[in-house]
Amino acid sequence: MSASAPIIKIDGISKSFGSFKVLDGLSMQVMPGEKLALIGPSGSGKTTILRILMTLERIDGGHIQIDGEQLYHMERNGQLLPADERHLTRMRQKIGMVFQLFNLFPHKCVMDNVTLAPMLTKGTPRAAAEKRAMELLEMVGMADKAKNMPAQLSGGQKQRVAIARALALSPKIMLFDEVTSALDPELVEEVMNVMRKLAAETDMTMLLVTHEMGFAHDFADRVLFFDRGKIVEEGKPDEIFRHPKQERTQGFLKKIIAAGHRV
Amino acid sequence: MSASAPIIKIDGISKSFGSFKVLDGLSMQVMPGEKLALIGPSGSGKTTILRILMTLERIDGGHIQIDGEQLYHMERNGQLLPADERHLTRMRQKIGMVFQLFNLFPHKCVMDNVTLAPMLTKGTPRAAAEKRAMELLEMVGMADKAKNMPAQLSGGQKQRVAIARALALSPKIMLFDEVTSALDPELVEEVMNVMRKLAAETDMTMLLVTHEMGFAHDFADRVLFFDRGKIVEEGKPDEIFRHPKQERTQGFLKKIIAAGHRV
Amino acid sequence: MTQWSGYFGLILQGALVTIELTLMGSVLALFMAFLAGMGRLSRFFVLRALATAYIEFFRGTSIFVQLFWAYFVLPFIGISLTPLQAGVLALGLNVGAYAAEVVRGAIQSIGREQYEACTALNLGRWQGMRHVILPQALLVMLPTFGNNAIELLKATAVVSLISLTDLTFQAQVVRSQTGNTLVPFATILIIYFVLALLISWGVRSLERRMARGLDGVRA
Amino acid sequence: GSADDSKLEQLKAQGFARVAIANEPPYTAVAADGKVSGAAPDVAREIFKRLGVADIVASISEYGAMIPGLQAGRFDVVTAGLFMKPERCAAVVYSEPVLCDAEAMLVKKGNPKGFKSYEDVAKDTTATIGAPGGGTEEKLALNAGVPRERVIVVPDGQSGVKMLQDGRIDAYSLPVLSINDLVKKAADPNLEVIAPVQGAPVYCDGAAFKKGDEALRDAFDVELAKMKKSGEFAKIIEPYGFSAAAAMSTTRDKLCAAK
Amino acid sequence: MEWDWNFVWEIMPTLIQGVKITILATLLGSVLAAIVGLGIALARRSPNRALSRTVGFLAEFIRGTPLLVQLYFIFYVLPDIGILLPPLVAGVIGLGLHYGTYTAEVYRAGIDNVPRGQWEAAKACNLSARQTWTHIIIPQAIPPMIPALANYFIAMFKETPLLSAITVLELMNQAKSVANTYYRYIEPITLVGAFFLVISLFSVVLLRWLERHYGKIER
Ligand SMILES: Nc1ncnc2c1ncn2[C@@H]1O[C@H](COP(=O)(O)OP(=O)(O)OP(=O)(O)O)[C@@H](O)[C@H]1O
Ligand SMILES: Nc1ncnc2c1ncn2[C@@H]1O[C@H](COP(=O)(O)OP(=O)(O)OP(=O)(O)O)[C@@H](O)[C@H]1O
Ligand SMILES: [Mg+2]
Ligand SMILES: [Mg+2]
Repeated sequence: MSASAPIIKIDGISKSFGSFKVLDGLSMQVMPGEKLALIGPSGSGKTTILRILMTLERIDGGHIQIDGEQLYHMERNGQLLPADERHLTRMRQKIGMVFQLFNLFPHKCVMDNVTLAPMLTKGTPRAAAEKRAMELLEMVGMADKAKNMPAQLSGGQKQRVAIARALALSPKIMLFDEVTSALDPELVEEVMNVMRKLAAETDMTMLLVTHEMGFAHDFADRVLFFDRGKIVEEGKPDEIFRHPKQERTQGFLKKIIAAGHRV
Repeated sequence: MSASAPIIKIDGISKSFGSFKVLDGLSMQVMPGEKLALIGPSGSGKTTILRILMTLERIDGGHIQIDGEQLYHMERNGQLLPADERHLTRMRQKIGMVFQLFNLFPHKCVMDNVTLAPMLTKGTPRAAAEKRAMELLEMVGMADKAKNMPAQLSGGQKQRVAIARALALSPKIMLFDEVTSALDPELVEEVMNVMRKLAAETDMTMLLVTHEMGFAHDFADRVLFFDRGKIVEEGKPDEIFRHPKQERTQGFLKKIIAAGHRV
Repeated sequence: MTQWSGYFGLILQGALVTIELTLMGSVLALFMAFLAGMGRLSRFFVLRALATAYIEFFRGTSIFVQLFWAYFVLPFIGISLTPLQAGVLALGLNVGAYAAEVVRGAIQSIGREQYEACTALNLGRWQGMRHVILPQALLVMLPTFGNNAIELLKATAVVSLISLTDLTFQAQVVRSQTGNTLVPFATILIIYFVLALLISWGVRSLERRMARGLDGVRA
Repeated sequence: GSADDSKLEQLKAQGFARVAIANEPPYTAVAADGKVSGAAPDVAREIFKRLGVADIVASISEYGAMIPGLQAGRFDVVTAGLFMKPERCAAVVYSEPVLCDAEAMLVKKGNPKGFKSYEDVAKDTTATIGAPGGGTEEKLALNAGVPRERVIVVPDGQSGVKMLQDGRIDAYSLPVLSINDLVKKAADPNLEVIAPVQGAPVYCDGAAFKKGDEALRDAFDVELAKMKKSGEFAKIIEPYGFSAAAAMSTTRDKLCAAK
Repeated sequence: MEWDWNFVWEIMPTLIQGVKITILATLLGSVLAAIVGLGIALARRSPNRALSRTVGFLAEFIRGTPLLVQLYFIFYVLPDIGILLPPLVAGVIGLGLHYGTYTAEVYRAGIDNVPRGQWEAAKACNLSARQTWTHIIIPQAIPPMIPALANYFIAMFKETPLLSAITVLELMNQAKSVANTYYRYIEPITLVGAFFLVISLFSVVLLRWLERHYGKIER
């Protein structure tokens, strides 16, 4: 595949909850290896986009291509049919997600949290899965807690395990939804450090939703500002944070800064 | 009472939960009208101090004087006896508290939340209580929601009602425990604005626990930095935030700044 | 007075029948509980409808009616059960209907985020259920299962009405032989209570064993 | 054997016959060791032995549940003092008479309400009478005009005595020998037996079989007749207080035709 | 033996007599259970250790043993110590005591489920203990109790056939008496089942309504 082909191609998708239209004909593209930050006010649909990419929500209309293949549709004899569970399962291999509240499996130790999916979905033998898990846990600085249960970890440690767990399936695309916002202020930094390292070291494509403007600035190649399900403004971090063009963006950043956040 | 007499005088108090000693011989004083910010790492005992002042926890040893009177003890014939419920009730009139999770009464409308305590504890007639409540709700910008139920309000609105409710008893001392930390980032500002106004307009004594350093800076006359139940450093906001003397304080502030908070 | 030891033997025989009924009824109830409880959460309408009909029917009609039905009416459609079979069937199906709601509630009590984590890790529906949801739900179910088992134990007393020689029935026999009411009834009340204590003790220790390492999760 | 004999063959093969009893001494009783005795099962056990069926297995049942249970195939035969009456003869097939008894009433010492018949109970509008549910006495009381709500269905004899002692009922009615047995056990001087109840017929029971099992019943009758003749019948039932002569002086056909 | 509609119509009035008694016993039993439960819940919260322990043990005992045996006890053993109760009264007392131990748990849970923050806010508002109970805790504790209580009253309704064992002429007893008279079990027992099912389905609807209206307090 040529480097210039987008790995994510969103084409006029729409999504409603009941009568409330969250996304209405949204289109956007992400290049392989790009690190993208999605910012914007509460309720603007940032989480919804990630959840749609992870197939946690269905779309009402439009198309999504991941890595050249339709996500919600299957091509059969030149026709586009709604995807069945098998197609979705195959597509999900390309995508991993880390949640705001970690969502670790509380009844499994750290190691088992990381090895469960590779062993079940890829049939990786236990020994190989544990070797790889150990590497990942080392990367996020959690190797010494491999035998701990999630309940024995701090929030920051839980989130680092959740990152390792998502990486264990070696997805091409990683989605991060406000991964630091449930953490005590003092624990935020350790998670951000892991993610900065990750961004620098891998050529994975990453989408990050955050309210931490400073972090978005450091992390992203490109920033998208959302409002009411639309991309209001996009550009390099410096452009967006220092010289926002749109009034809505300016207002949003002013409010956030006034609330005590650094940009 | 002379202006130089402290309104709160904490004298060698200690407090344990089970075998865990949270406070061990803590002493501090607060002058009438002072606006005090308590900052420090998680678990350092900030909340515990406020809860002890509100008589939500008992102390294991030491003394507290409020406005010249013993809080947990009664003087009878020159002897200090443990306070009975009547004494505590009288002392609590001097103190109000706003909680992190608002703790509004969910079965009562906004107006009733504010008027309940004055009517029950002071016997204020309904008309007078409602008139005063309206003034307070106007001050916090919630007058138009007087008939709403708490469930119909956003977090920021709930917290503003909670502030009005605490003010309705006209306490001499107000305690605020992380009143913005449960709010969406965009709603934080509206509550902070109310509190800035309050701090500027009244000569009430106020104790504020917060993780928002910028807000602590604007709000307080004096900042106390706590660690493991001890006051590690105190001083004017500029001193503490710009030129902390103690290593522990420096480390804490560095972490908080790195996590993306403005100081 | 020597007679009393014989009568006590009679009551012990009854206790054995009661224990047997409770055990076999519990096994059937447990089986039905998972079958119907998970059936109610199925994607397929027919399974959901069947499970709902079973649950509402057996919770809606009284256990007595079910017992009399199993004993006196089923033979007419060609199913002739021994009293023990009829008792186990009625008790198991009845308590199973209540326990099915426990299974359903426990599975639903596992937060949506756990299901979403399964999807994000690309686990199949059954894989997620088997490795992630059920192990957590089981711990939620256990205490209520304990209560259900005690309810089942108590319900075995009504099988005496279809002349199964359980504890209560034997107490009646002893009473009619001796003319003494207080002794047999007081004796079986104590036996029932001890059995109930045994059940709740067993369930609690099982719960403790399963909760080990999960500290803080259910708080 | 013809198809009709198949039931007996089946019982022989399984080695026992299932009988319904009521635990109402002296008709039927369960001893402290759980062994079934009483006049009716003892006779049945002996006859089945002669027919080549080694033993009987008893289950205790309410009177009302016996005929439905027989029809539902729960038992092979009822040997419980289930008296022959035309409507019962229509529902089951009876053997020749086995145990005969008149009806009695148990009342408080001195018979304070002066009962002599079921009609007396009907006339006293405050009187209540206890009887086993579905039993002969319940029907006799109802037929005598005692309204439903004054005929208390009592689950067993011991409960009946207790309810009478406690003043919950004014009379408790059972066959004479049953009442005598209860009174002996209760050993309460404040009770009095009225026997026989005036106007109530003497009833006889027989072993009751399911309709369709006439062949088995006929085989049973043959052995019963032999035992009556040889005097073994009297040897079994008379220790319980029953009269063999009474049973031999009447027939099934007479009893089933009686009004 | 087949279903006979003529017979059904013939016995219907008798069965309806029984339904009336069944409903009466349930209503009276519910009132008693609500009161007994409150008593138990208060006693268990009492600072008097002896009282709370004794009541706690008794409640456990009653909850761990079959209602049927308790009814026998009340009806046949209590007269020995001079307490002679009419059948319906004995039945209502049995139901009320037995289910009182369940409603006590409902009261306890209702109070415990009021968040601690509400007690603390009440204190910060300087309300007295009495004011806190009457204005803050009880108004929040009661609504979620209503569906839970209703649930037990429906369960009690389905256990009323036990009263037939102590000669109360409720629905099940009427049905048995009909069955005994005509030697037919299919119709009366099936009708009893149908009665229970119909009333239960109605009460499920009622319960859902109660849950919708009282189940949750929005915070
Ligand atoms: N399951 C749902 N049912 C109904 N409405 C929903 C659901 N999920 C999201 N919404 C609504 O859709 C809108 C967009 O939600 P989304 O979570 O994507 O916003 P967001 O940009 O992530 O906001 P935040 O910064 O608060 O996380 C919101 O108004 C939200 O209330
Ligand atoms: N009810 C309690 N039982 C046991 N331990 C408690 C209790 N309340 C507080 N603690 C412990 O006391 C210590 C101090 O708690 P406190 O809530 O005062 O800290 P804090 O400074 O307010 O922290 P944070 O910034 O996280 O709110 C903590 O270690 C906490 O775990
Ligand atoms: Mg979001
Ligand atoms: Mg705190």
